[in-house]
Amino acid sequence: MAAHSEPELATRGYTFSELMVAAAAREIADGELVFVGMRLPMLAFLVARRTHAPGAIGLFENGIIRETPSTELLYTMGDPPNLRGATQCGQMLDVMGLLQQGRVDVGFLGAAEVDRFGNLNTTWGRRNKEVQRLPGSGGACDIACLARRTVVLLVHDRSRLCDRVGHITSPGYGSGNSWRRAQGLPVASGPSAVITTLGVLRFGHDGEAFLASVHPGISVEEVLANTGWTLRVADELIETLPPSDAELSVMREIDPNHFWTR
Amino acid sequence: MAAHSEPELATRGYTFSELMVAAAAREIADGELVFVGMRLPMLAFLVARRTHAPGAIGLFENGIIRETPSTELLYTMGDPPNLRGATQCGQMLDVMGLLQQGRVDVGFLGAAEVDRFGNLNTTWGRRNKEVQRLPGSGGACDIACLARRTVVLLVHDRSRLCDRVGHITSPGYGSGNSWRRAQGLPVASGPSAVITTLGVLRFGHDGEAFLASVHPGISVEEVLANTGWTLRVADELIETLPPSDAELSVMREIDPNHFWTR
Amino acid sequence: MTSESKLLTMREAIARHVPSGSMVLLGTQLEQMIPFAAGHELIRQGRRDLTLVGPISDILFDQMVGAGCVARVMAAWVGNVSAGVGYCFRRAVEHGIPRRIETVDYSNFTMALALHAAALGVPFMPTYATLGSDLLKKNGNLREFSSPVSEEKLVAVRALRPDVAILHVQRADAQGNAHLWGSLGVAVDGARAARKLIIVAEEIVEPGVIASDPNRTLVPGFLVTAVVHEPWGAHPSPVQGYYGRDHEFFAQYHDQTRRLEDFEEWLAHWILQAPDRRTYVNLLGAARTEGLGVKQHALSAAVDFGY
Amino acid sequence: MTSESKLLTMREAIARHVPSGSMVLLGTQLEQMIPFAAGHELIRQGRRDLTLVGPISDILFDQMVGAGCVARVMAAWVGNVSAGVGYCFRRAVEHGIPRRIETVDYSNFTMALALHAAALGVPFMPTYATLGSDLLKKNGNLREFSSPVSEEKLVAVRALRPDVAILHVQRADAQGNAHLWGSLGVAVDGARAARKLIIVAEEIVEPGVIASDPNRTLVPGFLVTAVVHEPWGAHPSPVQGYYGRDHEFFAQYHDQTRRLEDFEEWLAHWILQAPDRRTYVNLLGAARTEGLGVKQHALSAAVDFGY
Repeated sequence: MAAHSEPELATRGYTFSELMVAAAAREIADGELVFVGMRLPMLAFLVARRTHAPGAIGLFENGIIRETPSTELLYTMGDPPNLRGATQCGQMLDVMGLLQQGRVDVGFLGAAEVDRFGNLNTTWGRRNKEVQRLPGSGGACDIACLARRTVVLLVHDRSRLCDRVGHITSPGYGSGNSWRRAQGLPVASGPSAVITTLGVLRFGHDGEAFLASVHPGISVEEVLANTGWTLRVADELIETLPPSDAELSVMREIDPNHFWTR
Repeated sequence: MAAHSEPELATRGYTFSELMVAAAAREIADGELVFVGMRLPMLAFLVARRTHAPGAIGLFENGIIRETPSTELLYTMGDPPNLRGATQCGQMLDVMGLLQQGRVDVGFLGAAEVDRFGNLNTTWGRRNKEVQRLPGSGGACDIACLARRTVVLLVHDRSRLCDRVGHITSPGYGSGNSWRRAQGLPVASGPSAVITTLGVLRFGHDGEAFLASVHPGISVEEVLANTGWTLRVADELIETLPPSDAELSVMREIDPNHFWTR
Repeated sequence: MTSESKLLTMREAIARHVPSGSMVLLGTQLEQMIPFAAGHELIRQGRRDLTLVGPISDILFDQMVGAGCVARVMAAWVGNVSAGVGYCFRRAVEHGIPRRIETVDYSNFTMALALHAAALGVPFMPTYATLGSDLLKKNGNLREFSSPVSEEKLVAVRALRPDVAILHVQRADAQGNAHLWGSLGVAVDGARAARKLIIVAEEIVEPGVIASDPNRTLVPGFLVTAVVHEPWGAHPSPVQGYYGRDHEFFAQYHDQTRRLEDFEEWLAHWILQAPDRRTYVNLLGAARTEGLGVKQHALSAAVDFGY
Repeated sequence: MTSESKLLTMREAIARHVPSGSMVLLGTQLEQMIPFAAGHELIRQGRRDLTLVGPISDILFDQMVGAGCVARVMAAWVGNVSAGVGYCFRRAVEHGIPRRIETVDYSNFTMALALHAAALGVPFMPTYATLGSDLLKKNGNLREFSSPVSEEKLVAVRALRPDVAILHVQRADAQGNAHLWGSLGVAVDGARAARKLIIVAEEIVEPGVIASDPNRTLVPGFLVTAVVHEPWGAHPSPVQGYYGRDHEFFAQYHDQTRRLEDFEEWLAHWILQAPDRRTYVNLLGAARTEGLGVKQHALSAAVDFGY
């Protein structure tokens, strides 16, 4: 997510990564159970807890549940600081059971590709005309199927926001409308936001994405030009609220060298 | 099991309960995994370990696995001495998983009724003409379905060894022949012996019980008269080997007051 | 921080969270740590039409059936583990005294799987257990089906989601993070299967004690509805590291409940006329509780969560 | 008493119990306690046609694929957790270098359920996960079916029974009774799912240490085939209470495996020319291992198994 970094920091006082983290943090309500993930979502979770959602609880696929997050910068969810003082270190099935029971409010996912219906691909990439093998699902498919809401973070780019993904690693709204129900997926589930380097996409009742907000200094045209399908735009399009001082200070306390928020 | 007790002890030097325990102990081979149960089977397990099967391992439905049994007299498998120093105190599903994997060699069961095909009833009793509600399966049905061999212990009495049980709490060979296969039960499973106060019954290839041995001083006629169907008798009927001094000394060390072996 | 205390008295916890008609899970640790104090409070508060769920409960289900609290029992075994049958259970099933009850018979394994399915959030769990048995024929929550991946018959054990689970544990903090050790039985799945969870603890400890060993934490505190501090709350069942099993109490219960009149006397003496657990413990007397206490401690080796 | 020692050197354990063509379960504790020493020995002994099974393995699967040991990978995620993709895995899948491999893609949850089914001894486990995904369409071990107890679609995850599981743990006795703490992942089911089980331990302790806390025992020793004492055997992954994650090592691996020639150099330096783990640890150097060591201990509160 390096594209916009240094100049942005100078002119605006924050990077686009920091803006994305702040936007992601606001997707977490107080007291919610959150499948956290690493990197930007982890920072977003920490920001949410230290600002508007002090009771948010973090879950990790290795079985770890934390009511009070580790204050150290983590490279993986299995880093020793994430285990010490955890609320519970259980088995993977313990946290996946909570997920399948419908108790997990929101899960954060990254993706190589997302499409107009919020389907995600993290298995097969495309660069020029070559197919690239990517790492795969991990827990992403499980979270996309079973969390009450899913929030996706990725760089905004025509090749990554594409009309239809080449491989559905993690299902969004499929081909739209009642597709999720027809597949047998839980009623209360599905993507709720795609936070990119240019704006925030949300989903209509028909399951198709629309542009809900643009980041400060970004034009709608720029967003549309960088999206691989004809993206609908909200009637009441807003500008993404910049990160507050409180939000920025948490991010910079945890990640002073901009390791994650370049 | 009080019917034969005190006079037997005086004339023979052992009670029929002690004979049953010794016979049950010999059903355990060295190194086997044994679903133990309480009372006489527990004693049999301890006797086997201290004589011919020092490597036998005990499993209990509450999740406990012991390579070295507690030396104290237990009233229940959850008594504190059965936990301290256990090989593992897991969940019920951990031991039931071993059972369902086919790893448990032998399970011991009691019963209110057993029939000619080794089916057991521990749910509904009959006394005179009244129906009695008994405690139910506990883990008996699971063990009868899934252990490689099942050994049953009960008092020999026409009302308890009946042609067909009124309720199959724990399946034996059903109605005989390939019945277990037809039900979908594992190939290597089913009752291997019924040890009573009068003798030992085993099962033919057709799943029907036959008298394999009579206890010392008991006549075949006495056994047949106390059995609720026309019991087949083995061509090579033998006399049950009495408990050895070594076997008796283990029983009496653990149960000096004949609490279980009245 | 979700750090407000969930501590309630037993009276408050039962009054608020276990109304008549509830499906209540009890006895998840089999012969250990049976929540007798909670059962007695349910009796004192006059609950009716409960559905009792559990693999076994030693004599607790028998008492609650005898006291008229119960409409239905879903269990693998109901009786008196060291002494034999449960007379109140028999009177209810055989003669409708004090009322008719419905019984839904499980095996231990299928009860464990019913709770496991609920804990995992799926409608059923597959097993070979109970094939060929009359449990399968008579229990509507056990259903034969064909394996979707092999040519085999299997039994689908339907998920059971109790309204409330009551678990007795050794120690918990005020937020409900609890350490349970020794006999686990179906406690882990039971705690996650239920809609509400009441933890009854021998000791309330600082959160740091529980957090020092998060592998031993039964469930994260946010799944816990209420925490009750109730020493001796599991008597006459044992609590590893705290007290032993009162075998004599079970034998006496057996003798004193064979006749209905005697049971009623037993019930009045030990439950109805004892307004709380403290009174019950006083009835036991110091000699009895001392006799049951730990004679030789056996502490676990520490593990290091440091880095 | 089954008390004979199962202690073997890593070389012996791999030679005896993991032939070419085996299905091997590795990485059950996700980012912690990955059995790198065992994987390196498999590479040195020239195993071929292995099927690797695990939810993720950080960079271990990448190394084994790059070394040509692997015919098939059944996993949820293959790459470098802190640095991104795994270049050897990509070269094999995209270009057949050093050989073509088959990939069978799972999600974390469905991999956990495949091992859970095997541990429970049933042919499959049901789940809603992967409905609507291309994982379900392409992985033959995931099959849609209709719930036998409700009007719902479900996925049957077929049981996976590896030939051998290799688990790294903190401490074990010579009979294989082991204590594992911190990150559990799918270790408990994985250990029970496999036909053979090799335990690799940071420390070998007296049986009494393990028996002092039987709730923490991973599996009873009789399920364990061999025990290997291999300090630092999980480096560069962390072992709670013993050493931290060597993030820099992962970053260096990423940089030094982008080009095939560089990977071959890396492989020679760290694995092929280091005949055993002791040599590998010497290559790391004392400064590095000291830096990764525990700076602040955090011991668990004891529990009492006394009575």
